[in-house]
Amino acid sequence: MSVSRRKVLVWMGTAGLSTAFGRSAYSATNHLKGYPDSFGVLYDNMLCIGCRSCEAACNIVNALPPPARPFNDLSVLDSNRRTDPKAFMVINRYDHVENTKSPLHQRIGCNHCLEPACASSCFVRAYTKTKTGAVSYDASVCVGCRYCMIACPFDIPTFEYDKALAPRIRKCTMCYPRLIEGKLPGCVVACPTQALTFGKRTDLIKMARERIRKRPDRYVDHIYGQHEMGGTSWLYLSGDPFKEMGMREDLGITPAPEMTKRALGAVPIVAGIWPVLLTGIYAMTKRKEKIAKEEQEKAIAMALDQAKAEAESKIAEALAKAKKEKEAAIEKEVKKALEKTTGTQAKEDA
Amino acid sequence: MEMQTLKKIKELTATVMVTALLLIFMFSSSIVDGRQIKSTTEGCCRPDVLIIDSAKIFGDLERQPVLFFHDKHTDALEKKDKDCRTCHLSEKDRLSPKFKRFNDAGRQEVMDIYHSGCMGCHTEMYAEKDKTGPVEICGECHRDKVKVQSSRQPMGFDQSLHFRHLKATGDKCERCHHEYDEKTKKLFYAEGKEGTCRYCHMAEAEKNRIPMRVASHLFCIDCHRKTRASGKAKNKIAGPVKCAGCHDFDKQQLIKKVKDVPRIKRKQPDVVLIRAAGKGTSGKTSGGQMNPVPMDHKAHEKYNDTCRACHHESLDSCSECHTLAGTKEGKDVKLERAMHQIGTTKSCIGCHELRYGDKKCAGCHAFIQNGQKQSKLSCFRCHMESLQPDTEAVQQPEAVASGLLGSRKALAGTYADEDIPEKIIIGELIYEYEPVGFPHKKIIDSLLQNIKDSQLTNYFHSEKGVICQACHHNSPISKKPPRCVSCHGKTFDEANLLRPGLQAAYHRQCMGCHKEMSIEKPKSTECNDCHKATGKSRLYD
Amino acid sequence: MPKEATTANRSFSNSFGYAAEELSKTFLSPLGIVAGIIVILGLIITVLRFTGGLAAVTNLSDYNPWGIWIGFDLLTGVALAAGGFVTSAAVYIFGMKKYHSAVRPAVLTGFLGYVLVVVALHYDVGRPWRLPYPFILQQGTTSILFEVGACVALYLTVLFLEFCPAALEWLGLKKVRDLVIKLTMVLTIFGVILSTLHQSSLGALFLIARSKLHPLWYSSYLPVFFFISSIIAGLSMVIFESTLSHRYFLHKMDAAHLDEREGVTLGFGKAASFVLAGYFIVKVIGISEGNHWHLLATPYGIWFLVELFVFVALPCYLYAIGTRDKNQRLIKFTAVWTVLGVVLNRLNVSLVAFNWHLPAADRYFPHWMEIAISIFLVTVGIIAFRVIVSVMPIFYEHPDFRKNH
Amino acid sequence: MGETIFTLHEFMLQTETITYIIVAISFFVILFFWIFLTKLDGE
Repeated sequence: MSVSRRKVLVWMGTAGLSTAFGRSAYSATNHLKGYPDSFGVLYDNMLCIGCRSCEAACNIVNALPPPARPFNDLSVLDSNRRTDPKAFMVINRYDHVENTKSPLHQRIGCNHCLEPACASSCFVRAYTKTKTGAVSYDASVCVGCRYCMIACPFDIPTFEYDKALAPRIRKCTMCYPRLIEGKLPGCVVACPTQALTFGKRTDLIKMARERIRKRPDRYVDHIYGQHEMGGTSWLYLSGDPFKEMGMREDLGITPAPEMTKRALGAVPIVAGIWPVLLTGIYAMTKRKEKIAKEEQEKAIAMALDQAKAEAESKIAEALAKAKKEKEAAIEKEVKKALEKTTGTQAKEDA
Repeated sequence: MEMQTLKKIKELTATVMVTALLLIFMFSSSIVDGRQIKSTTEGCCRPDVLIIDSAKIFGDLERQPVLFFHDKHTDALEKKDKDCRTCHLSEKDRLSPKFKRFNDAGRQEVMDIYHSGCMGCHTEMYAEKDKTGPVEICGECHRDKVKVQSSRQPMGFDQSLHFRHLKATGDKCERCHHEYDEKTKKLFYAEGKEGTCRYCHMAEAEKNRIPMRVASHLFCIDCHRKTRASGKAKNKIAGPVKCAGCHDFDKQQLIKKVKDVPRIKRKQPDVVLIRAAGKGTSGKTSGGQMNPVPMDHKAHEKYNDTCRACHHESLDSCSECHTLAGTKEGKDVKLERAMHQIGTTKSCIGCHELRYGDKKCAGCHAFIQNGQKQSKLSCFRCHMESLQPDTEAVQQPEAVASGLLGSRKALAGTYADEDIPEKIIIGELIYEYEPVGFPHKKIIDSLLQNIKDSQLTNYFHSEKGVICQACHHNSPISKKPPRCVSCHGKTFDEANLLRPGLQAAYHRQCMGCHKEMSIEKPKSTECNDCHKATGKSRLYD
Repeated sequence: MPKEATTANRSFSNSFGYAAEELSKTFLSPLGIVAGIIVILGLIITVLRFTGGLAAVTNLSDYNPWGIWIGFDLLTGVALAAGGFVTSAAVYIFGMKKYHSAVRPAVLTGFLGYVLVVVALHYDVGRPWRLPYPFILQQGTTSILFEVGACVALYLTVLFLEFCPAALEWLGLKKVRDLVIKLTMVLTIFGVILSTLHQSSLGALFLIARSKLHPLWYSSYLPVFFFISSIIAGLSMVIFESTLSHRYFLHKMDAAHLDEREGVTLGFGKAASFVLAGYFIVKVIGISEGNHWHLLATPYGIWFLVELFVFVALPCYLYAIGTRDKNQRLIKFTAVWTVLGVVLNRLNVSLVAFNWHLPAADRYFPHWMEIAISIFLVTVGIIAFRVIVSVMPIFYEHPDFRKNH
Repeated sequence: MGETIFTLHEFMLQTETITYIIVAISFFVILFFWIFLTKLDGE
């Protein structure tokens, strides 16, 4: 079985530190720039006509179930949609746009982050940022914990909630299997206006910049995905502010792994120093107890000694006292007797 | 035993309550929705909204400023046979624009004037059982929430209105136009120096100058009022005196427009030869300069409603301030910039390029990069080669200009009909769809039709083949331009990312042009409108 | 009831017989019948869950991948099970021997809590049989969830070992029991380390979702908040649990347990009050760090202030008053209130303030069957506790092993 | 070996894996060291 073989390999891999220590980072600085020459796709909504050809292509190349309404039914666009297990990407229409005369469209789908939140959050490494730029997903190891869905800032991964036995996460693969075969992603091939342009990410950024430069009146001066969440392989140009197109502009430019890096960094420190600290405290309480016990014992011994000495002196004293008392008593009795006799004498005299 | 059961029931109730409490916590998530609901009720709009915040000049306001509806008050007073002087004091026959005072003496004084003035009148009206404004509660005037929005539209003179006033006053420019004498501190009329009001009266008061707002209200309304009062209004039309008359959008549309307004007579030239001159230059045209540009001043007067469209600071000639090197008066905007700057209506090219937004033009021009990155030959469309020697241009510029303008061939056109293919069959990509019959000639004809009525479009499209350039782009003008397929190929060409593939090139060109020109049919998402489906399903290889 | 008489000379077999009799009495009471109904319902829903998928029994969606099975069962479950590590740390590491009798019930509660957390996870994840994958197949070490998983798995083992002596005493396996007892210190220290790590990491789970969690709840201090509040939850749960146990298992308790009980309540109440004060301060620092003061005036801000003042500041004060006046009732009430506060905090982070930017229609509200499963699991836990305390030496020291700690 | 790291995620996968291993090893090391220390103490 491949799993068991793999298991062994992984154990060897993780335990065999030679590989782990042997690798060097791409950049000498603290800033890793991602795979050089990785691919991406630029979506330009000023060129998109909203024909849903890309959705149809996506459906076919990924062998997804046929949709409830056919892809040439554009009334589907009347309401805004999101990705679901049966649609890895959707096109939405926005009618109330400021800068352009006609409605604008927006593609919603996996942006294939340079530093994917899903990959960073996955505890079985089901996700991989491949050097093609595509973020691939391996259903054969997925546990179905859905933490990737929590982590994804774009709300892209979807889950087959209706499957009891082998539910999978579903999301755009940027047609990774096709890319390896040397084919373009299905949606890119299908687009009649090339509103989707496939290319090296660096080239696409230059191209997008050029489009903005040529027509500053048409485009918003923002390439969505250039910096969002540390950058994404998919890039977007728009004629209207992205936040009007259902794209969040408040995500920031910090890559997802960076957000957990500090918390993860605290783990070895806690694990490293806690035993020392706690054992130290334990040892100190123990020592305190010991000292307290010793002192107590000492105190008891001392108390006993003292008590003994005291008792002895007391006895002596008591004896002396008793003797004295005895003498005094005798004297008293004598006196009494004498008085008595003198008293009776006086009475008789009277 | 019974007691114990009772106790247990109690405990059970407690457990249920705790669970319920938890549920309420969770349910609150749907109640506590952080998104703010935008208010859809915007309140009614009025053109006569004034904000009374006169005390602002004395420091922060103690209460909210008061929204005052001017026309409402004018109407109310009218019903009582009262006029403007009820509220506005008059001095030398002119009314003060301020409420019951000439000057803002001090915070307390201003406040008292408003409180006693407004409330006094309201109370009086109230006593007479008339409908009136607030009389007692501060918050009724000083409202926290503004329910009414101002719909006030700006007002200005266009050529038609100017002409009507000119006619009404019997060509007496001095009735309105004036200059200010600093020594005598009086206004006087200077013939031949008339300019628009806004050259001197700015948005805010300046030294010796009242702001435009005050000037116009003081002056226009004063005249309108007197015209009405003098009884002449019966046979003549007097201008509006209420806010809505000038500032309401609908009322503005009702202002009579004179067609074919005669030219304003201010001794302006018919034609101009634009060249470097003015202060700082000797006046001579030296070598190394561009050819001067002839300009049909008279024609341009008709294209614009006001002289200010080009003459933004004064009616002097452009090169007076905008010299080759730039001057302080011209804010260091050089002549070259003043004529070529894009994104402004004040420069030649800036204004001309605005025309690209026109539906008739946008189909082609949306694809052509704007600005000066056009072919260098196009420079000479304006900077015409002069037939006369340079000295002539200095001595008789107008003659040179009219000579040049006269030499222009001003009719748009293109190649002979037989050189233009009637129909083109686009069949390079057939698989899923049948070939497209592209009505090539029909399209060119309608483009030519679109540009034939304007001198500007005629002149700039007069060279043969220019009209072809939007589609047959990136190649020299020629009777036989390259075909689309000679440049556009497969979908993904890594070396030429900016160049779309053939399929995208067709779709972008056709759909883009249709979209810009607002051509509804064929619809870009109705594939069958242009090409019929073959029935084969799409391949994605 | 004379404890010595009932607990002494109790062998494995006759104690079991005695317990069986006693248990059957409990389960036939009205409360027992309710528990029975819950268990049957839970089993039915369990079948539905594992045949129809998550969609059949939950309201989870692509926007809301985690519901109350994570927000309540996992986050709250782990926090409330913190009593085990708090108590054992206090007794064994800090040497507060006077609380020794509280250790076993707390460890048992903790152990059962963690078992239930793991059971709940089997309901929640898509393919529960793959839960060991992250450890044996591919280690996603960059994931906070990996750390949580690893720590929970290890800590469950630790708790099991810590709980072992009670079971071994019951079974009479003296030698093994003595061996495990020797490990107490190591286990306690290991337990504290693991608890520190995963209690805080449950908060750190949300660090990656900065754009989804309301700024008032999101903070880079989230792990710290979770850790501190877990201590509070642990202390309060020990008090709460001892209150309940005292009511129901009084006859099980030996003299030592009863003697120490009031002291435990007072001492733990005082500690909880102090930790709550610290927690309040760090929460305020959290707002300051993000400069989110202005958000306090929004509806979410008010909800945040309710959590902060009603469920943190108020119990802090009440605990303080309670310990000063030696008011057992007040402390016990406050313990329940504090536990509710921690539950509220966990639900706020995972459900209420999570996805706050989404329109109400896209928000999550649990399906009744999700709630039923959560109640079912809690019930199972209580039943297990009931059974274990009636057969094993939890509230008393086994006569054969006295003075052996 | 010889492979280079390009992404932060991959970088962290490496470092975190190593860290976890070090932590596990160090726990045993410190445990035995403590036993060694206290045993000495006892004698």
